[in-house]
Amino acid sequence: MNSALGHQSIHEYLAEFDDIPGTRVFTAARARKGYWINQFAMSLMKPENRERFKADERAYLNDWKLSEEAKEALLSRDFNRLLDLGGNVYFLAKLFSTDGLSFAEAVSTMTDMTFPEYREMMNNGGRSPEGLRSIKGKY
Amino acid sequence: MNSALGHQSIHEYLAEFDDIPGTRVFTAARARKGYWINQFAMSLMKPENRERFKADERAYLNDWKLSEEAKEALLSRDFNRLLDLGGNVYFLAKLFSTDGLSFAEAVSTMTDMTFPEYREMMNNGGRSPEGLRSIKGKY
Amino acid sequence: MARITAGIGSSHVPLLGVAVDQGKTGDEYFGPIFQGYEWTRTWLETTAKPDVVILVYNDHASAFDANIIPTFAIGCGDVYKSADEGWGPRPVPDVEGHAGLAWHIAQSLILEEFDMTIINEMDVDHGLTVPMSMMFGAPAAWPVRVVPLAVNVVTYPVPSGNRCWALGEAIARAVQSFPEDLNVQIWGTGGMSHQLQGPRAGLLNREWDNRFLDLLETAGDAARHIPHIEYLRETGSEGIEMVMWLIMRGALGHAVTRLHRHYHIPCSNTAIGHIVLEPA
Amino acid sequence: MARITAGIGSSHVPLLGVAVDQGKTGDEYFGPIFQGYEWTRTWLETTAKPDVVILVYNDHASAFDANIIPTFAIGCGDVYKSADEGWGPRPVPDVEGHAGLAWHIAQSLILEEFDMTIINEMDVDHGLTVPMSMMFGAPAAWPVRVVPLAVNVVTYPVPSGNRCWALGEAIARAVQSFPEDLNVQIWGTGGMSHQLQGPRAGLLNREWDNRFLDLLETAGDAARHIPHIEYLRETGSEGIEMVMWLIMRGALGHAVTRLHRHYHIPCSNTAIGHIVLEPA
Ligand SMILES: [Fe+3]
Ligand SMILES: [Fe+3]
Repeated sequence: MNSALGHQSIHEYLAEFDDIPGTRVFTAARARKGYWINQFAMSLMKPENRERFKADERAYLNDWKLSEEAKEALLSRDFNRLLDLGGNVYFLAKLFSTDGLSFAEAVSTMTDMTFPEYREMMNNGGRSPEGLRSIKGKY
Repeated sequence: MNSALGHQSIHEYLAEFDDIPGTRVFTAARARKGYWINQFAMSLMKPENRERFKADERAYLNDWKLSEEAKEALLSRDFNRLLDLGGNVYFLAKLFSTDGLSFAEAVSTMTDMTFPEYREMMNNGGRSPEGLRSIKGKY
Repeated sequence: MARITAGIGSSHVPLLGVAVDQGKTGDEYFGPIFQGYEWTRTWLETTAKPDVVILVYNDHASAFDANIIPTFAIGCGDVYKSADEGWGPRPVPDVEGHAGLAWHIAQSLILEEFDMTIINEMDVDHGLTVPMSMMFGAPAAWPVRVVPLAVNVVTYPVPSGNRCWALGEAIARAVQSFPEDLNVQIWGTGGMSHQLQGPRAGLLNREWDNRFLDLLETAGDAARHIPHIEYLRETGSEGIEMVMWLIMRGALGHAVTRLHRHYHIPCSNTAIGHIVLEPA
Repeated sequence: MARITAGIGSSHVPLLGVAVDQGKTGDEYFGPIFQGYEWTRTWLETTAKPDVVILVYNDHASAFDANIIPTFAIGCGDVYKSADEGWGPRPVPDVEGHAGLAWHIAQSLILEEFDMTIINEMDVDHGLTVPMSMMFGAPAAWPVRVVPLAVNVVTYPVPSGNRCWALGEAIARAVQSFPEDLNVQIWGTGGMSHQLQGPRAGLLNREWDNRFLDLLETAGDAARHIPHIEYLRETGSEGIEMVMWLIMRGALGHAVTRLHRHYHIPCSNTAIGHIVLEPA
């Protein structure tokens, strides 16, 4: 029997994912929770859907099985909130691409920096992993 | 390394499939060849497509990337020919179900028996594998 | 803790669905078949009472078209409707999934290096709904939740018997690590001998089928090493569906106790068999 | 006889596609990145001249929606179009498949107990088209045929490094048993360190990335046992894409010769790395 788990149980394997600062790993639990957020986002791969969405975002969102909380997070482009609700960045990319935002700009909105600050950090070598690897381990 | 092949090469594995009398194993090669026959057949899972097909079979078939040979085989319900062209019975079942045929009746048309003869054979225990297992081995 | 308490192997002939839907289960042709399932129906209702069934079956060109062919697809959705196979959907209740257990199994299997395809929304065809009807009759709602596991046994190469058995073993470990207290059964469906195509159509092999049932009962795992070509030669081109029974059997562990066994020829083009097993 | 003659590991950042499509490959920001690929472009055109590339990448919610998640999907079609990822499809040539080789590999892998999903029609996103642009520039038609191999590295659990390496080994055996005389390369794409989500977004790890490149060069297969959590902690939530490089590396056999290596920080949110290896 091959296993990626070694001596871990699957519960231990999954629990470690919660030990990374400022990161929501896209687990099965999140995929389940965010299913319709992600399906909505993918619908924006079609130009005609992008047009309809842009014309009346709220009306477009009302066609999907989304909670009011999810709709508000989508309307306000609150990406961290959307991650909490089970959104995944590759799905949400269809939304910020529809908005004409680059990956870097959209991603910067999830940090505590402005886009110019974020860009500067990246140009200077990016965010160091130092101290950001483990919440419990503080390393 | 696990392998279903044992000491065989994949070529030997596949070649054995041609050694079974009166049988076309649905190999990758057949799946490739019959792709559009099978996709056409699956379209008949929708009642509106069944209606359109029944109203004008030839016109409906013209919307698909099918050779004239495939179209003729479909129009004449020549199922053995369709197997040769890469059709698979589970796909083709959508066609004979559209016609209102049972599996047994449709399947009987591929044998050298009438449906009543076929049905009688089945009620008497079915076709014996004796002599029908291997062309080369004659067993 | 969830546990696999029993396994069933069973044919899933579409005509049996027709018999149920048209109320013909007692007639001369179908009577002997449905009588063979009587013991199992009673046992399920009065004794076994599973909460969830992991239902191993194959999609017969219903949910998956020629475009996409997953070797192993596990249903992680909440509900599945009956597929329209060309004559309208069967009038059976929707099949309620168990997304929590299904996702847990899917995750566990991938971590044990099974390359699963996860599927959330799909219609389920006779491969799944006919065994449900055979085991539960025609209730207003199915008395169990279902984790569908769709195996490619149509386009060659299909998975080997060995791979299927190993998948069953891994499923059993996955179920055991699910924290909820659930009585889970696993069913392997399809077969037994039948050939639905070509001049050799109508082939049945009572002797081979019964040897296969014997092998499932014995502790040995010889059945896992039967090569594809043997199924094809001996049991007809569609007899290969029996590899799915090995997933069920692999999940039950080394030794089993047989509770019930039944075999009948013919139903339509097919040899009907079913077997009920418990981990020993 | 077909043979795998070389492997490439490479990032596949969408912004690099934009740079190519908008003619910015020589500017101050992109210049150092594209210069790093110069050696590889020349080598491919004048020396290596592959007929087919097995291109391992991940679909970024383009061909597969949230409904269906195949762990390993192999493209067995004749042609793939560039996907519309929300800003219109990239203006690149269609990607021509090699259905014969792809089906042969798919069949071989299933017989070696990899549970492949076969896919015939799909659009391919930046994960596949950006490496094509980096390696071949902007020709009127791509100079190679492609067998796309899409790996789930988005929804956890993704396949283990060990499983990826083993898949690479099996791909090499499959290519070797294909009767046509073909010069085949395998590319593993994605990475290197990057995180596109949450407050920790922007994480890069030059040291870890370069240790990973070192490991790929050395004969040992320590890289295959790096656990998911290490990628996540050290390389950001999207650094896990590097498991796809292990499929490439596994296909090259025990020992390799490094022909070229390049690393640059940053491109957009990502550390750009690429390495060209030959079986030793
Ligand atoms: Fe079946
Ligand atoms: Fe990527």
